[in-house]
Amino acid sequence: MSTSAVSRFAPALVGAVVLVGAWQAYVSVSHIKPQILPSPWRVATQGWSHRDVIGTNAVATLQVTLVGFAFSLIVAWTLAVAVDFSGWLRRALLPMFVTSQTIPIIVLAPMMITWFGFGLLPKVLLVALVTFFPLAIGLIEGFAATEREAGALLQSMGASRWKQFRYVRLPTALPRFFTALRIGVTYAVVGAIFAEYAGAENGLGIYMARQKQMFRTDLVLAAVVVTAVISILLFVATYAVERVVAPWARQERQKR
Amino acid sequence: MSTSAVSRFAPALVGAVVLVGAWQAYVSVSHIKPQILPSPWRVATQGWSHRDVIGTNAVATLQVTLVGFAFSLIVAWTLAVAVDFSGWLRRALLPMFVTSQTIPIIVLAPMMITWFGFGLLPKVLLVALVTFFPLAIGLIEGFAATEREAGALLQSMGASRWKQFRYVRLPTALPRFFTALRIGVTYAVVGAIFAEYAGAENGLGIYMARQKQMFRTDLVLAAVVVTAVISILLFVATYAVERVVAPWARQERQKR
Amino acid sequence: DNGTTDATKIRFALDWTPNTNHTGLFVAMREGFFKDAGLDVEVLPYNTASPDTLIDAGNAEFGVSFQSSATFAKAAGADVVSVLAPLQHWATGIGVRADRTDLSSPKTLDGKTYAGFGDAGEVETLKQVIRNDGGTGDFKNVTLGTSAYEAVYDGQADFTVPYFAWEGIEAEHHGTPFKYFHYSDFGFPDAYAIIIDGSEKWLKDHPEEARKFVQALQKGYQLAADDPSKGAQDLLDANPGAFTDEALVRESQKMLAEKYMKDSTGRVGNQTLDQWTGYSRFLFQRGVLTDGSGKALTTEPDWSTYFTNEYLSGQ
Amino acid sequence: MKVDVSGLTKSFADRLVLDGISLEVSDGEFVAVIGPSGCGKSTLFNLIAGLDTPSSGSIRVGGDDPTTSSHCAYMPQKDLLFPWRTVLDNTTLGLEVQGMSKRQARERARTLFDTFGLAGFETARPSELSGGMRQRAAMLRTVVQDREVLLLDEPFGALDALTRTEMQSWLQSVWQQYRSMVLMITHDIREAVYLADRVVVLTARPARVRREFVVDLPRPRDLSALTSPEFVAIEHELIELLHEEMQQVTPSDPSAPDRGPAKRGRGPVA
Amino acid sequence: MKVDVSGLTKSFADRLVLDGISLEVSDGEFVAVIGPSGCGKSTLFNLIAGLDTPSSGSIRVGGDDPTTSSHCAYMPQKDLLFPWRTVLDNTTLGLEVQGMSKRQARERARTLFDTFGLAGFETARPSELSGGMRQRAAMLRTVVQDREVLLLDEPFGALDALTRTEMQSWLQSVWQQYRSMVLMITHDIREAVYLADRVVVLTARPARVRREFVVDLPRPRDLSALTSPEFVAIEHELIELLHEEMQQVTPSDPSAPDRGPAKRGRGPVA
Ligand SMILES: Nc1ncnc2c1ncn2[C@@H]1O[C@H](COP(=O)(O)OP(=O)(O)OP(=O)(O)O)[C@@H](O)[C@H]1O
Ligand SMILES: Nc1ncnc2c1ncn2[C@@H]1O[C@H](COP(=O)(O)OP(=O)(O)OP(=O)(O)O)[C@@H](O)[C@H]1O
Ligand SMILES: Cc1ncc(C[n+]2csc(CCO)c2C)c(N)n1
Ligand SMILES: [Mg+2]
Ligand SMILES: [Mg+2]
Repeated sequence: MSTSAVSRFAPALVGAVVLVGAWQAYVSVSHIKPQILPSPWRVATQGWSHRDVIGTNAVATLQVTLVGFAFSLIVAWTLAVAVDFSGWLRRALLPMFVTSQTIPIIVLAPMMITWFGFGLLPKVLLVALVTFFPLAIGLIEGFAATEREAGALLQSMGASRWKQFRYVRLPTALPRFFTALRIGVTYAVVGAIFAEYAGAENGLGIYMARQKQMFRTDLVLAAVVVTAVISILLFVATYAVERVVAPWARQERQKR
Repeated sequence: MSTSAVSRFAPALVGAVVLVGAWQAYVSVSHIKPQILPSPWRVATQGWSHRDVIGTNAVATLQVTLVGFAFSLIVAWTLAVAVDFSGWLRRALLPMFVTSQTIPIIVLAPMMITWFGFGLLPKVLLVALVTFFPLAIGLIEGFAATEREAGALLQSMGASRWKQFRYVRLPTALPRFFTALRIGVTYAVVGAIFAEYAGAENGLGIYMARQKQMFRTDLVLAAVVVTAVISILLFVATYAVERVVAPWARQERQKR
Repeated sequence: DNGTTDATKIRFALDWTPNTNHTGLFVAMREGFFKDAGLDVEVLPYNTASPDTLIDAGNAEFGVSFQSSATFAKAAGADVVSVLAPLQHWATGIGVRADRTDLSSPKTLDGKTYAGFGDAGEVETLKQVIRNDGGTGDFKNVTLGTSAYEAVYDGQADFTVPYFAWEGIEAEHHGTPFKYFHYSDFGFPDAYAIIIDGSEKWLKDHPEEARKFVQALQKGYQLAADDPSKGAQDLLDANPGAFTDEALVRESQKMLAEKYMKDSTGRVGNQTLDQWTGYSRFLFQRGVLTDGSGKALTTEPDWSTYFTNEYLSGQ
Repeated sequence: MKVDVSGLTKSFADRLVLDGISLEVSDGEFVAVIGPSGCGKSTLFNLIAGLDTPSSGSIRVGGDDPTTSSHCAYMPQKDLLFPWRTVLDNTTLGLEVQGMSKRQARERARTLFDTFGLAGFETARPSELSGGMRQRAAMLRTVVQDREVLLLDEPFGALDALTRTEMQSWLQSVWQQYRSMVLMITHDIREAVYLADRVVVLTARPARVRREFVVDLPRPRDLSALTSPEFVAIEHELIELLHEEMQQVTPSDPSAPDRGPAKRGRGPVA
Repeated sequence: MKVDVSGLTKSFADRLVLDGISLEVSDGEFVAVIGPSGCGKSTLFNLIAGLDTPSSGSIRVGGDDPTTSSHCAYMPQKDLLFPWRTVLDNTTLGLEVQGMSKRQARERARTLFDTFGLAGFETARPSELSGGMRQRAAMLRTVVQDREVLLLDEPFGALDALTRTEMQSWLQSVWQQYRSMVLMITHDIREAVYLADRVVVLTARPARVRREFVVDLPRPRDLSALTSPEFVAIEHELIELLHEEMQQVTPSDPSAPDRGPAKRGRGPVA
């Protein structure tokens, strides 16, 4: 465990150290102003001394992320399953899905506020809107990737559309779903930060905007670091979930 | 051709008509103010009478979209291939990819401007940043989905890593790549509009922002419609490309 | 920059989409004041980076700012200094919907929702105004930016800060007028609603060009103040397709010219230490100004270094 | 229960594969289908099992359209074991589809694991099985369903001679006990004659019914039947017939030094 | 060129599959490997082809480690035809990997399509082939590579008797002409004896070499060899041996009415 854990995380650590080192060196050499580019050391120390405020805001953002992404999962599954069961629905809904992704936030934000106020809801909806699309496309194409023969075999066993779906199409889609999940969950965090522009009292997005107005680039970057850590943790969590839900999908890859 | 074309596009049309009809009816009944929600009719007529300006801005946005997405494709392929060839690189780069997705635009925009000014470049880079992630993840997981036996067979033929990649891993990844391409290309358009907030003189994003300042919701929505049309066309184009590049991947689905 | 043969390139950053706060700039461009001075001025499009940030990072030479932002920026060590004040007074106030009878004075805003811009100093200002009126100054602050006005129009938020001559007129045109609580009516110091910031370093390195630029800009604003309909026309012409409500532009320019642009002598652009001290000292005393390392300022800055009239045309 | 195929044709694009097949199989009958590789046997079974639809002609299984009813348990040529299920859960698939509880289905399938030489592999993944073990698992999945019609597409192709004999014996005994209808594709003429009541010989592609042989040997057959004169006669006739068909589908290789099988009417490994 | 396997063991997790296999095959030899289903034959071939690495022991092919060199052309039990290539381009894969131009490779592979009964399917996708056609395409892809060692895992399992005979004859003639080394897994004892110089019999899992038989029949063999007393003797001995192995791997089914094969030493379809 311990040696394999080392070899697993070493590259990421080396990468991070090289990057941070280069950044620190550049800042030291160039004497660039801290409000333009603070040193990583300064980001770390200042971030640490403001950990309470950053923490509070991070919790708010994390809440939006998780609730929004959970909602997004429900929406994506529902729609993808519906679309899988009906070619008619697929052709009717797919263009709408694409359209839904083209509405810019400046158009959407006021509508969201008008309809849902400033609570959790509009932010949750925005996160869902940003992330349901990769999930839905991943699922739809995952279901469709089912081998024709496999579905036909089930049918010959007397399986209803629903059972064919459950026993073949669903498991076939899972590997692609997890690919899409990784894309979606990464966007969920930025989506939440972004949704805060649609009106929020706190959250990392608001915190960053305020600190930027105060010329506190170091604190802005400290918040970015927190965001990145949250994202990476969620990203890694998808592998854990995959190992439990669809162990066969990764067997292959682990061998490499 | 003509009947199949009808049955192919009818659902989308019916869906659109129902939606637009409901919207028009709601506006007529509720007497809502046009600056809050204009009627579709008004959006259409006003949009049409401003078609020159909208068109010019649309061309600017389309240019950013296409150049940015092309660049994104290059970056995603390069990185995904590199990551596929080296497990070490994979573990070093994947966390960086995720991190890159967490940097909010308010942090990024000033940096972009500092480094690249206000030309095409920063916008292209922003579109690439937003869209390379789904492409890269789709490719990386697509390559990894290769059957172990298939790669081993090639190896037994004396194929180098590169030839194994070319003859097996690459074709195996293509179906997932196209799924990711559909996600990426959809985000590319929003990404371009979004990038315009990082500083642009024209483009649909700027146009929408301006019209919104003027409370011309009808023109904002007209621009949204243009955006949606562009997105849907690009989305549909991916199917055409897939049919040429990876015809085997869709044979299955066409039967349904 | 070698401005000897070619026209000197000057980049100018905007705070918002083009509006009548910017008229002087576009007049100077349309009327060729910059070209006559041998200057090549590029207007940077409005974006998410604030003009003070752009100037400080060397990505713009000048930009539109506000006294509050500029004070915060300079306290934090940013390379900015105010060179011209297009508006001589607050041109904003607390705005609530005119039909809100329950909101009759600032103190009634306690516990209400503010649709804000995430701007440095805005909350401190509002708090103080409310307290001066006898309230507690506790309200909900929702950062909305461009969506702030809609939020107030449709009742999701209770108050915001409109520019009288822009969102104010716009609101009337759309049938949802504001009523205002003016800061000065509640014992709050006057301030410059809009200023032009420049890079101190660039100014020092290019004294000639700096003078030419600021004076050309001043000439533009002066013309807009003296002949608002011409000013409005230049603004419209410089931004084809940007304004769908031309009447708004003309009315707004007229209002600014009449009430906000000129000082007692009829001149445009001048700044005084008194006015700078009034509002900026308030910010200092509230303890919200911080230095470059994030520590609250303990000694009051010399406000005369925060602005300069040096580049304006002679009396 | 009756399977009634009449005037069946099937084309893929413009490749005609089945060219008017008519066939009747009645209750409790064991029918073997043989024909040259690539002639259309699997295609025919796919149609009977309802996996695909005919270009023309009709199929009735127990009077029903096979695409909407399911009287058949089908073992396709590709084993189609699902990687996301353990071997045991692959074999219970048909039962689960029929609505049996997972626990009950497992219990039932598990009893056959020993017979099928799969004991100890219940919780393995299909990728951990050998080729022959996969085939046996697919067969188990099929027979455990207890359907009125068994459609078996080369069920013993990947098995060694002895395992194969065991499985054949087992199949015969099960069939005799329950008298379900069995249709089986095989390449093995002796297997066909040994197990079947009737052997249907198809022509090379496009497949037509070349001839049907009734194998009128007593039941239960044991291996001594293989040396009976009737058996040898039928076997011989079948070989001759098939060889004629072969000439049409595989042009002979002029470089082959030994054209023996054609002359002798029997390959080294019939 | 020599294949030298010594003390080879292979386990998957804690399932021991190969338990100390030693084997030497010299230039131009034709060796058949037989053993009960699931005993480890494919595993052995995977190791010789370099697709996997041994748990212990060593393999040398022409003195080289098979995972880093490639003297072998391998036809695995799964056909592994790639859906993204046409049938013709699947068969040229090995040649392309070796650096031959696509045009030349196609030309070369195309000449064999007739012999393999695949003429007309050059531009088809693998999904359009029947089971037997897929197997022939996989075989074509292997033999066209012209390697020093041919590793064939049940190359004729899905073929009908006559096609099979044709292919066997063809293989024998090619082997005689070029004297490449052939290692072939088969379930068919007669096929093994008919084609091979030596038959290696493996025990049930975990596989050990149970015995090796040298088949000292004259070449070229034609079908008359099948009836020679030497042939029959070897065949008989092999059957006995294998049956002993079988007893260990598949516990017999008590319900099977006919335990004949064990006593008679020969299944209905050997
Ligand atoms: N999906 C398909 N598309 C096109 N052609 C097909 C398809 N499926 C089968 N064929 C063709 O139909 C013919 C018969 O195929 P089928 O699989 O029924 O043969 P078979 O008799 O089962 O052969 P084998 O004994 O080799 O399994 C073949 O020539 C094959 O190429
Ligand atoms: N990847 C694997 N993981 C675990 N066990 C495996 C794996 N591959 C093979 N085995 C096991 O190894 C044993 C031998 O398998 P192998 O495929 O070599 O058998 P075989 O002799 O080729 O059988 P057949 O004649 O049925 O093809 C089997 O019991 C199988 O379960
Ligand atoms: C025309 C115009 N309207 C709104 C703003 C946004 N804005 C920036 S600072 C500020 C005062 C409160 O902080 C406001 C309202 C602007 N810049 N120009
Ligand atoms: Mg078949
Ligand atoms: Mg095997």
